[in-house]
Amino acid sequence: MDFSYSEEQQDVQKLAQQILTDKASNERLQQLEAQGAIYDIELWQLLAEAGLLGVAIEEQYGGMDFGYETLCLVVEEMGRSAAPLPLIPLMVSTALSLQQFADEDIKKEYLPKMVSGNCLLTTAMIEPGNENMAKPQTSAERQGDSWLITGTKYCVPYADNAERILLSAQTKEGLAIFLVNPQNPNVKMKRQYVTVTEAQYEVVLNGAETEQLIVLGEKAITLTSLCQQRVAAAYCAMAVGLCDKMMRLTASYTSEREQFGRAIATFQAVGHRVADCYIDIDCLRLVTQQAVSQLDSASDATEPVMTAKIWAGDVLHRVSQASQHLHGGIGVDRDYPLFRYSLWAKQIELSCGSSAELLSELGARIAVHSEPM
Amino acid sequence: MDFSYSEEQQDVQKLAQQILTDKASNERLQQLEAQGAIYDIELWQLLAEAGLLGVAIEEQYGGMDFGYETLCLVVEEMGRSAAPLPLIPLMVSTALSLQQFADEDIKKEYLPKMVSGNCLLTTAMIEPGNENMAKPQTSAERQGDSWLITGTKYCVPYADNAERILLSAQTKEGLAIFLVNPQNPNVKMKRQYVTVTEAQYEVVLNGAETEQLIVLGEKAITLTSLCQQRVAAAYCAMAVGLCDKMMRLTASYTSEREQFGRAIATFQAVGHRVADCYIDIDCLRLVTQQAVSQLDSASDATEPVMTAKIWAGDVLHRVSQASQHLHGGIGVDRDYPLFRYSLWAKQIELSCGSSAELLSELGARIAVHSEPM
Amino acid sequence: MHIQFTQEQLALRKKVKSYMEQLMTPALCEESKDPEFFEGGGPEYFKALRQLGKDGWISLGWPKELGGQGATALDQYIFVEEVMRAGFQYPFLTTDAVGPVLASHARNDIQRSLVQQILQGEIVVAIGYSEPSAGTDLASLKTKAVRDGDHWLINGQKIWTSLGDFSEYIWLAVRTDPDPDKRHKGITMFLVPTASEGFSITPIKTLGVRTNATYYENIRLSDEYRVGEVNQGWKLITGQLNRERLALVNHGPIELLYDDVRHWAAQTRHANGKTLIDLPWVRSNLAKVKIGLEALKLICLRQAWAMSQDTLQMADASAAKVYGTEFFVEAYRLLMEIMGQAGTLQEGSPGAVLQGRLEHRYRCGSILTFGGGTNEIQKEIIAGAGLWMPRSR
Amino acid sequence: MHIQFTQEQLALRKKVKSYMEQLMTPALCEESKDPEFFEGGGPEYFKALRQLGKDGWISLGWPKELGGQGATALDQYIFVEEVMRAGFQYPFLTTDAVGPVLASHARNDIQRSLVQQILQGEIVVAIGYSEPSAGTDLASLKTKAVRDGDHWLINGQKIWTSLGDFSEYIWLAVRTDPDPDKRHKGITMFLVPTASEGFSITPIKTLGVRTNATYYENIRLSDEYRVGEVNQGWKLITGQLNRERLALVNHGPIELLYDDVRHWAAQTRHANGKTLIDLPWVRSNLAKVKIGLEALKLICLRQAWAMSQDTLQMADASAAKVYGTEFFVEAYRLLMEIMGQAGTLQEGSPGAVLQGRLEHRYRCGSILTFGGGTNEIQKEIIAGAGLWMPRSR
Repeated sequence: MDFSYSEEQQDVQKLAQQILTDKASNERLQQLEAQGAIYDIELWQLLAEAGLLGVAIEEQYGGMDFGYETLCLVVEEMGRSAAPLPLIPLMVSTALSLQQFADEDIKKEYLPKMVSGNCLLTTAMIEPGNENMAKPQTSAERQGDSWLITGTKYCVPYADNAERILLSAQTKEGLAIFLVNPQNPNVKMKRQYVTVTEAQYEVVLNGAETEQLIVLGEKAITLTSLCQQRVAAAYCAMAVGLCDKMMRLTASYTSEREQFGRAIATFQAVGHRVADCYIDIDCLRLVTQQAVSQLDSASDATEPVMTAKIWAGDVLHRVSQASQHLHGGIGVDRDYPLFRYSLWAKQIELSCGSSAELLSELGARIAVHSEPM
Repeated sequence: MDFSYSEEQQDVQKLAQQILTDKASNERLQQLEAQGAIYDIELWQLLAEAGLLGVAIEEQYGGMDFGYETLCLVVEEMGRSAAPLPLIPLMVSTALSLQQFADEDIKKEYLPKMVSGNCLLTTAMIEPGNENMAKPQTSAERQGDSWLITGTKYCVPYADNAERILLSAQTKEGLAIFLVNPQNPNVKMKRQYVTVTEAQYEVVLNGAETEQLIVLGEKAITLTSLCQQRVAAAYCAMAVGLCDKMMRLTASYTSEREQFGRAIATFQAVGHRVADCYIDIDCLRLVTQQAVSQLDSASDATEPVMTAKIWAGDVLHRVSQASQHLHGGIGVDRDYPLFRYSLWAKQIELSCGSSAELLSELGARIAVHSEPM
Repeated sequence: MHIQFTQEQLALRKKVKSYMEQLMTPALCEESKDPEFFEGGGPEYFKALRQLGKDGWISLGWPKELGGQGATALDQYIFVEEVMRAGFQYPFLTTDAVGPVLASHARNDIQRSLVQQILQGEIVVAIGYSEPSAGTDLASLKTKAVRDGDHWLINGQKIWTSLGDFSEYIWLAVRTDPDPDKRHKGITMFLVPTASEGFSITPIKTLGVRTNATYYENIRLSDEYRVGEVNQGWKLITGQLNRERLALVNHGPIELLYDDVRHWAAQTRHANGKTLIDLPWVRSNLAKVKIGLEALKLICLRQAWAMSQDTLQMADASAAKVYGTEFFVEAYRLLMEIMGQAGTLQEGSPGAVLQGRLEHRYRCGSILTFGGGTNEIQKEIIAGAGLWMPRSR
Repeated sequence: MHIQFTQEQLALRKKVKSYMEQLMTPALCEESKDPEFFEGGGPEYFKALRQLGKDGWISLGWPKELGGQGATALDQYIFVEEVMRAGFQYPFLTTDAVGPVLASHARNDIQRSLVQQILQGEIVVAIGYSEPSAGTDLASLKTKAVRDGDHWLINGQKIWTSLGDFSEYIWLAVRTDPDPDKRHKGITMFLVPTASEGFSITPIKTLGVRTNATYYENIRLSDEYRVGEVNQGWKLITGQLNRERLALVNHGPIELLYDDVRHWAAQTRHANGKTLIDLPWVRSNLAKVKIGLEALKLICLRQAWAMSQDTLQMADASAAKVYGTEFFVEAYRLLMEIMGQAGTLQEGSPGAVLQGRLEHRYRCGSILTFGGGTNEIQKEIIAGAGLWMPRSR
């Protein structure tokens, strides 16, 4: 048993921390928000040059091959900075799925470009009223060497900037996963404004043609399941970074802020509430590390991922509320960084299954695995 | 809209408070516990003499006819004192059911004796693995003018001291409610030790004979439903008394107890936790008053009673834990009164449906009553 | 005990409800979707506000001796509930906090005329209490007014001056006695016209709505704009708090959201073909909101009733504020969970549920637990006034 | 990161498990149902304890230089987990708190012999810290020892002296410097034989188990029973706290209860014919316990691992204590709800579920949140040592 990260992982973590601390200042993020920037392209390039986009990509495609766990360390740092970066859609949901399931030519075409920061790809995880990627309403029909895809995807991050969208569709031969070009004339996109500033889109496919079938049948089901689990666990890692930073902002602010002639942190009601956050985040960190480490080692991680995501939903909510409350007015002010974290907190809480929904699913699994004594 | 009690209700409340404060001292309760007393017979007689047992019984049977709401005020005071008294089994579940549903001769035979404190009757609410009085496994078969009853009842309070047990059984003609004599040779009783010191019994009926059929069919279903609701709401009223007293014990103790050279109540972590109890109890009191008042006015009280019992389960748990915690060691010491309240807290929390179970039932009702927009 | 509305109360509710349906014209509804007018302030808004004044609604709960109709706190609560359910951004602080206080202290024509303008729905007044370093500890405020003959010179800065961008006046708390020992006893109230020279305002964008910072630079103001006695401002600040806090936790809007989510869940199909409301966890979330809502409703009605009877306990008013604001946070969460990721969609986006109202409420909800008297202070009041516990340190 | 046990650790677990199965003879199980022996202390209990000593288990986690086997904190955690799962009332405070402290300070034959007796499972030592007016504020203790030549005269009273009724010694904290400014620095540790003249004990019945008040009246004790330096007792009290607290929140017993309730719910039919575990709310309660349990397990293992690495942070040890004890309270509640009214039945009553173990745990669980260092103090440590916040007042 070993709860420490390897030296190489620690190096990645420190590097990410250093770049993000330097470059994702509050002023910089305000500037980007004022410009309505989709993401921080300069920062993205810096991360690419530092090799941080490719930590989980094999060396032959330009990566460092340090695995998913190491990628999640970068994701955690991204959460800590609240910088707008397409790391999860691009590297977690799309690149890892392609690396594991796509043919060599597809991998050769896209992975190196993604690692070098020169090309965005994204994944369509959900549909209207349907958050299960493995059971899409979207359908695909074979036409010669191509497929025609029809259906609606929701909340596809960065779709308008992406070179390809990875998506699932039902076919006569079973579930299938495709890459679709969003510039295809039979694809219509409409911006969806969500709680965070991340650009998300409704993507309507009306017989959109593609030749890029990634995988079909059983393997497609495995892909969607792994993709969903990896994204959920990565959101948990991001939540660790977000919550930790919210807590630390709160600890600092309340240690400085004086009312009634003393730092408000010296009121037990304040200090103990931050301590409660500390405990919450400790729990979230541990269950996340467990889920990530199991995904990394390719063991079945279904229950650990559910457990981590339930904790993430609860802890994001509690830490965000506590931080907002203890900050008072300054917490909601968009000139102060906290608001970004609170918005992301709600966004992640409601993504990949809410705590209430997942508790219900976990309960069903427990029931199945509980033989009478 | 009127949130106040009538003068006559306030008089009853004060009288009950006065008698119980005088006679149910900690020393007295310790003495009764040391003796293994089933209940406080002397106190019971005092309450009977003061007319407090009959507040909800019609004048013709020796009562004051002030209604169920007034009875619940006495129940609340009983909770506040934590005195061992068979008020709920005798007056709430049994007497009110008989008064509303039994024939005149039964009422004449039992109600006056009950009001005067000279006779115990009790009700068997539950069976093994079955807490729904309206769907008993126990069955009854007609034999001439009598009925032979077979089945097992659980947790019947004071069964060994009762002259009759009110119980439900399934017959060929539908649900039926009977009075059964526990001294009947075909009735076997076994003491069940529960969280509180209240004497409860397993009652096994093996063709036990009775002529006292109270009601059959639809009316029997109404009886069980009202009986269960009245008992649940009365437990909520008792919970108000219990919780209020736990909170006040805690407020007093922490205001006196010094550590680090100051009263521990001056630590915010202590004061605010008691304030949380105050808010919780305020909520519990209001939803209980609503449930009791609706039952008193014979409106359908199903959802208000469920709501009150869910709150009761939650608030009993939280206030009991907070009180125990803030008392430290003295709280668990059986020489100090708090432990009795904590035991009753758990007992009531798990009686008449736990919060988790009732939330699920309430959710099902909400679903049925929610038409699409 | 009788926890039901009287016939008169039910009739009042019905009357307000249908009145508000008329008032909320399509033009007003359209205007209030504009982020600039989320909190009111547009031409349609003022049109409606003047109508409310003309039809006598603003004076409903004012004491008769101040020209009001002297409705009970319960009637006033019913009115507020229906106004909020209708979605109108009623300026409670102007009409029910500042207005009556001003009316009972009006000592010249300017002030009497202002009272009339408030009653007629002509103007909105913004509250200028908080400062960057005076929040919960309001008595430490530093904005000051210095006498200058018949006039005063006002200097300082306020934050969270909500509605300040469309208010005619700021209801301003200033220090008039610099003695540090006279914290609460050195404060005076002024009505500062936002047209004054030396007044400026900058918006503060928040998680939810817009608020403002306001600046007071050598504003020279006639003594006629001073309200109440010099150095006696503190009791004007705290006088109307209970009514204000009760309006803050009115159960109407959250009940409406609960009902809307419930009906939405009953008609919306889950991927597995069932309606959402068939899922046990959705039911359980709804039931949790429902029991919390019942308690909120009863707490509010009991408080309004106690105010009508003049028997309101300080601790109970504080309990209502804490319970209500914490319940809102929890209820928003439980209801948003039901929506899943669709709950993150803002109004106007494809797939937004219930016009993105919950998403918007989430972003506005953060301020409730510390606004209007932080919940920690309320708990101090409960422990002290409700339970006689010694003051914390 | 590798959150799995090594082969060696798994082998150790298996070994302890089967060892404990042997140790828990029918006679011992029978004895431990007797309320008098709930916490141990019967002849079968001491027989088993001596066996544990003889087989070398008591010395498992002791440092090698003190005659122990120097097992890592993780190995020790695994050992404790299996011992607790087996239901043996292992005297942790004697074997793992007092024992090693005494061993490293033993300065004469009496003390060295006591260490041997502890290692051999011959004796149990009770802790005499708390006094009626010294609980959380332990440094305010008043029981005093005054020098009398080569001896000491001890006078005072202790409460919550658990196991005192079958202990050979009390590990007693006394004041040896009456100077009120030397709160922590005026305390000395003694081992007081319960056979001493002037020692007396009275039981305290609690919600759950028996504990004791102990009285010290002019006990005359040779200086050989003093442990550590005079006035240097405080660090002997606090030295072993982390290991003690980790044993307190070991996840083994609650995991066992969770598994047992889960299996029970899978075989028990509800009145409607379904098994209990088919009810969504039962599943949801189980899932809530499960996610809490996962976190507890990881928190404990991480702490044990950090202790093995000598990198344990004070704040993390406190977090484990707070989280674990609050989780126990919550988990007992969630599991008991599943049982319904049957959850109130005590062992031996018809219908009692799982031998009434949960009902018993509920009654014992109240002491956890304040025992072993109240959770408020732990939160102070977290805010201070973990987050560098200024000390509360």
